[in-house]
Amino acid sequence: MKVKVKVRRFNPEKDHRPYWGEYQLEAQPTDRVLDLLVYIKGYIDGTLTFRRSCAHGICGSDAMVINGRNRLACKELVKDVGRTIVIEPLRGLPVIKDLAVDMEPFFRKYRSILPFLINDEPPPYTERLQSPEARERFDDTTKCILCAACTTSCPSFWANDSYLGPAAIVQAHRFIFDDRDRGAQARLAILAEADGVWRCRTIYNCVDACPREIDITRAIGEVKKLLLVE
Amino acid sequence: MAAHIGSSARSRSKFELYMWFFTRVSGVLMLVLGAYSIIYANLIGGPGMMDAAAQTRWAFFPISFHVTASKVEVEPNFQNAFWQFYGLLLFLLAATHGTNGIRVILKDYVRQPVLLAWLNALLFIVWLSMLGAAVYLLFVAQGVS
Amino acid sequence: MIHRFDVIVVGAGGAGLMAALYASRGAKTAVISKLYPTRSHTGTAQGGIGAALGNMEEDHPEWHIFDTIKGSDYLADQDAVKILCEEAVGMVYELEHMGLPFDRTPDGRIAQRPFGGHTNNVTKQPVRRACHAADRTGHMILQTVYQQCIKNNVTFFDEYQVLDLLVNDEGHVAGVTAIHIDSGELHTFYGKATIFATGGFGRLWKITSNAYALTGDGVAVAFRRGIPLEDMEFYQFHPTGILGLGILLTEGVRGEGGVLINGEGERFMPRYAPTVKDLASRDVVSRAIYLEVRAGRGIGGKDYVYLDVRPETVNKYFVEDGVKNPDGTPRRITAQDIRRKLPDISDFCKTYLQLDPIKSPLPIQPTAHYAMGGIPTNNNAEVVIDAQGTVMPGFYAAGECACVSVHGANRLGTNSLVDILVFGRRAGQNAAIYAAQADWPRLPAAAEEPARAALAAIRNGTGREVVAQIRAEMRSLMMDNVGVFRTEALLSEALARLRDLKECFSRISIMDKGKRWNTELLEAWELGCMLDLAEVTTVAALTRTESRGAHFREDFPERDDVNWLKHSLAYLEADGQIRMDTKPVTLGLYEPARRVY
Amino acid sequence: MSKLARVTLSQFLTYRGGQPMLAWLLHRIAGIGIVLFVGMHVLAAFFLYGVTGGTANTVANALTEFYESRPMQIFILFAVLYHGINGLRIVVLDMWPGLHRFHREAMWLQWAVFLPIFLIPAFLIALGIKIG
Ligand SMILES: Cc1cc2nc3c(=O)[nH]c(=O)nc-3n(C[C@H](O)[C@H](O)[C@H](O)COP(=O)(O)OP(=O)(O)OC[C@H]3O[C@@H](n4cnc5c(N)ncnc54)[C@H](O)[C@@H]3O)c2cc1C
Ligand code: HEM
Ligand code: SF4
Ligand code: F3S
Ligand code: FES
Repeated sequence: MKVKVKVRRFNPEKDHRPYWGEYQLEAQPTDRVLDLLVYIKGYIDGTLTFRRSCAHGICGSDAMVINGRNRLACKELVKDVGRTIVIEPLRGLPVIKDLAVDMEPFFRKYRSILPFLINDEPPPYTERLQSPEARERFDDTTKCILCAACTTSCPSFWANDSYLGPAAIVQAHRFIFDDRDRGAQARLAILAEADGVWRCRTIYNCVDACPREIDITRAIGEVKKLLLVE
Repeated sequence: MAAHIGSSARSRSKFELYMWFFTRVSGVLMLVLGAYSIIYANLIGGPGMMDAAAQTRWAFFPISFHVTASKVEVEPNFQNAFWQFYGLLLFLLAATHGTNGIRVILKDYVRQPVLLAWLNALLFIVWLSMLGAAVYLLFVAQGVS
Repeated sequence: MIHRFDVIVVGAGGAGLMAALYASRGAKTAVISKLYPTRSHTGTAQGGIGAALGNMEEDHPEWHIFDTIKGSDYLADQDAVKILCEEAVGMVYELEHMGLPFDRTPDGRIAQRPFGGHTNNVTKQPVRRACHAADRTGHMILQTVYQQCIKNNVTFFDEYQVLDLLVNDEGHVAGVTAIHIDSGELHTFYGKATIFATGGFGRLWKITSNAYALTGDGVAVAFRRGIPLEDMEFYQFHPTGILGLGILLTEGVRGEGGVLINGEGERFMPRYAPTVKDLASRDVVSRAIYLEVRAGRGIGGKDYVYLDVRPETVNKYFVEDGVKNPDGTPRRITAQDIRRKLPDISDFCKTYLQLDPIKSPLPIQPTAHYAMGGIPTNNNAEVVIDAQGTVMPGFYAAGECACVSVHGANRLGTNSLVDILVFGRRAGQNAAIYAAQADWPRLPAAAEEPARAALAAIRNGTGREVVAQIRAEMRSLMMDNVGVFRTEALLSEALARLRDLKECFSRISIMDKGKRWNTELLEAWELGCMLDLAEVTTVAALTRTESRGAHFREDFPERDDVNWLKHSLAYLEADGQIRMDTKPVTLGLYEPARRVY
Repeated sequence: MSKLARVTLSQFLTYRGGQPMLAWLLHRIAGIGIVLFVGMHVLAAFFLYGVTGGTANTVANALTEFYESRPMQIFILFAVLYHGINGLRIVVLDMWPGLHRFHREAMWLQWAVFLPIFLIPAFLIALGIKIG
């Protein structure tokens, strides 16, 4: 089938303002949107710039706005997005070139929530024990691939990028609810700041955007609740 | 590692937590208080004597002015100390909840810290004067106390 | 711009991050990666990491050693395998202490599942050895080790692509040249010790489980700088890739009881591996699939078969085979078990095949997966440059880009994750020790020039050849001619055509002439790397006139221990020709025997 | 770095967020609306009773005329009801995070509650019918 791909293009080296690039191509219904971009780059316009790696939704490179929603280009199939496909860079992060945005602000937030197990007690010679139920408690939030689809779909983040954003909170949740971790207090202190969880207004765009189907709002809600009961 | 954690265990301000919680509690309280006043208005003979608009007005701000236009007996049913304090509580909740809401919205969209500080100060003054006006209306203008 | 670090780690997959974590404890360390660390391919590893913890049934590192050597078709260096399997146990505990969320047994220990080629050496039955976190073990490993690097304040240079290895006249490695992808500027990273951990090169083949980024840069760069490549003819095809896309469906699916079914509805693996059946090692299973297809028993006569993990099918064969749980009760699975233990697999199937693995069998075909060969190293992860084991000072390699060799002619599932961590750790430790006592190597004059010239040649090319076209042709060619089955005729044809493609490559041009984020330029450069590696692979495959592990020559179908129980080494000569040499295999534990599953 | 980080209004409006995004937007608009209404009302009352002692006052008249106009009455009704009901949904989900799993159902339930209690009186006001 024939499809039309419209891509929001911008190269700061030569463009003053973004413009739409339009490409017509032949596609299979089961092609990934990423396949179309790769084809355009390979055979139509080599200057088209975007990130990609794993091509099956695991590495988190290729989050972008596809037909008005944050999606991974490698997890969207042509048959599900229609014959006209409009692609834009993520909103709320500075555009570097075409679909590549500056991820540094995003990763800075990730690093700020102490994203590592904190436990100074000497571990046993073998593994620490953890019950399957305790392991299950934070399973959902271990799935995050740091693709930024959630944070950049959040109107609260758009309005003010000092908000930590759902991704960082998801990562914090993963440790706070791990019964082997002892750093919950330090993390909760960060999340309780003005730019922490309270900026979440339960808008759920993040949940819709998350390619790993993480129940993000629930995770944020659990953190809020925990702060409240403390 | 210890340095890492030490540096981040900054002084913990609970203001946002309290405001967040207050917003939820006050919201629910306002609904409860509103529901009670509307039920009361009906028990006291509202359906016959107050029109829907007056009932709504009464529900969300039980001040006798809000029923004077209807056929209902204002005194002693509606104009007494109980309802005055009831009204004050409701107004306090609404004004604080609303002002805090505006503060949150400003914090979202105003990015210059100085401007934001000025706006917040202004907002605080508005909040105080609203409360002042409400107290005046409830306890002085309404005439009973 | 010049950056000075004691230790420079290239690559931020499991191997690079582990190396960096250990190196940074004793030396000023930088990690350079062309992807953000969490985007590395280690994150896609699904099934598990092998270690004989014995949490669910009896198991011993000795059994793991034997299985690995047998799996390697006796080509692995046995001293290295011993290190691998013995350190695996402590490594898994270390990961757990770092916070890795392994799945748990009811009594709170790390859960394990069976995997291809891993057996109880007494009963010869599959053993539960693969420690797992659902089917995202690699994701958890990558995240956990990265988190530890953050905790230890390791310095990262994200989205810098290494283009050249700096070797001075004394033959010492003095760092690398890398392009900052964002600015397009070249940077020199000057260091006492350099560790390559750049991963594999599955992108040489058309159907592959490997990411776009896996173009073998590190291996090619080292090769161009005169380092020989070891055992390049051994490239593993994983039996179960999603039809047409190559996306991997982990061996863990068969570990949970999934079976392979041909076009006649027959479970065919018992004919090829009577004892462990569907859990035979990968080379055996991949060949079996192709043989079925060749015999006209593909699904609908086409070139694929089914992987069936529907509970009714699995339980039917569990009954037939009398499979038991560790406590002796008969083993059964339910739809929930599959959803719980293989959530991502279910998701892939739904997204890309529109199939639910619980309700339908899954169309699969072998997919290019793992490079057993690569940059030769010794057990200390030091790069060695000849058959005598001469060490190249200041140069280390670990992970998939390296060849220790622990995998020999065929890697067992779950052993790569062990390999990248165990030898990544060794690389980091040894590089830091080396950097502490070594002098600064002399930095070659005009260090950036070769890289600059290579990029300029591409940027200024005015020919009519298209990078994507050449790449597509190379990948099809490698798939058809240098795949699971090889013959002299196929390989010679491949070599001739590869040389044509290389010639075409010298006449390419690109559209993007800018500096910032010029990925068209870098993709072209990567194609150059891949063409080099394709050629080495083909030459090495032509040279080895026997069949062993993943390398199957139809014209030499038998293993030939008399002539070929040795590693191959490929050198790039000054005239651009490839010279093949050999190197002995370290034995000592197990004598080569016939390999039956 | 380029300055294209800030999200423009058109980018905001062209993002196809789900119903909850609309709900949030309406909640916010309604919240501001109520604050403005309450503010105006207090101001008007203050001028009426505090300044002119209960007799005609121009400021009060102008304000009252504005917020007692029919469109404004409908808007205020909408604002109070929508904000209140939506607020209740948020509070419930906040207090029992486990319920977030049913957030889609919660949205539908909310419409089912809100629409009748808003539309019927709104209709009456629009037609100018007085009840009671
Ligand atoms: C789908 C899949 C499933 C797998 N499942 C398993 C499993 O269950 N168990 C198992 O044991 N093994 C498994 N493997 C194999 C295993 O995951 C890999 O072999 C292993 O992760 C490789 O790790 P690495 O650290 O060597 O390289 P990678 O993780 O690939 O990392 C390579 C790094 O090098 C960087 N890099 C590359 N080139 C350059 C350059 N030019 N300049 C700068 N940086 C560069 C990249 O950015 C990246 O950070 C699987 C592999 C695949 C593909
Ligand atoms: C009737 C009962 C009410 C309930 C249940 C209620 C509930 C809420 C809740 C839960 C929030 C927080 C929303 C969020 O965090 O996303 C909120 C915000 C707000 N409320 Fe109310 N509220 C009520 C009445 C009022 C009244 C009477 C006013 C005005 C005086 C008001 C003005 C606001 C404002 C301005 C906000 C901020 C909006 C935002 O941040 O988007 N509310 N309300
Ligand atoms: S929570 Fe989901 S959307 Fe957000 S970064 Fe993680 S995987 Fe991406
Ligand atoms: S979209 Fe934003 S406001 Fe909260 S629920 Fe998600 S983080
Ligand atoms: S390319 Fe890895 S997530 Fe899409």
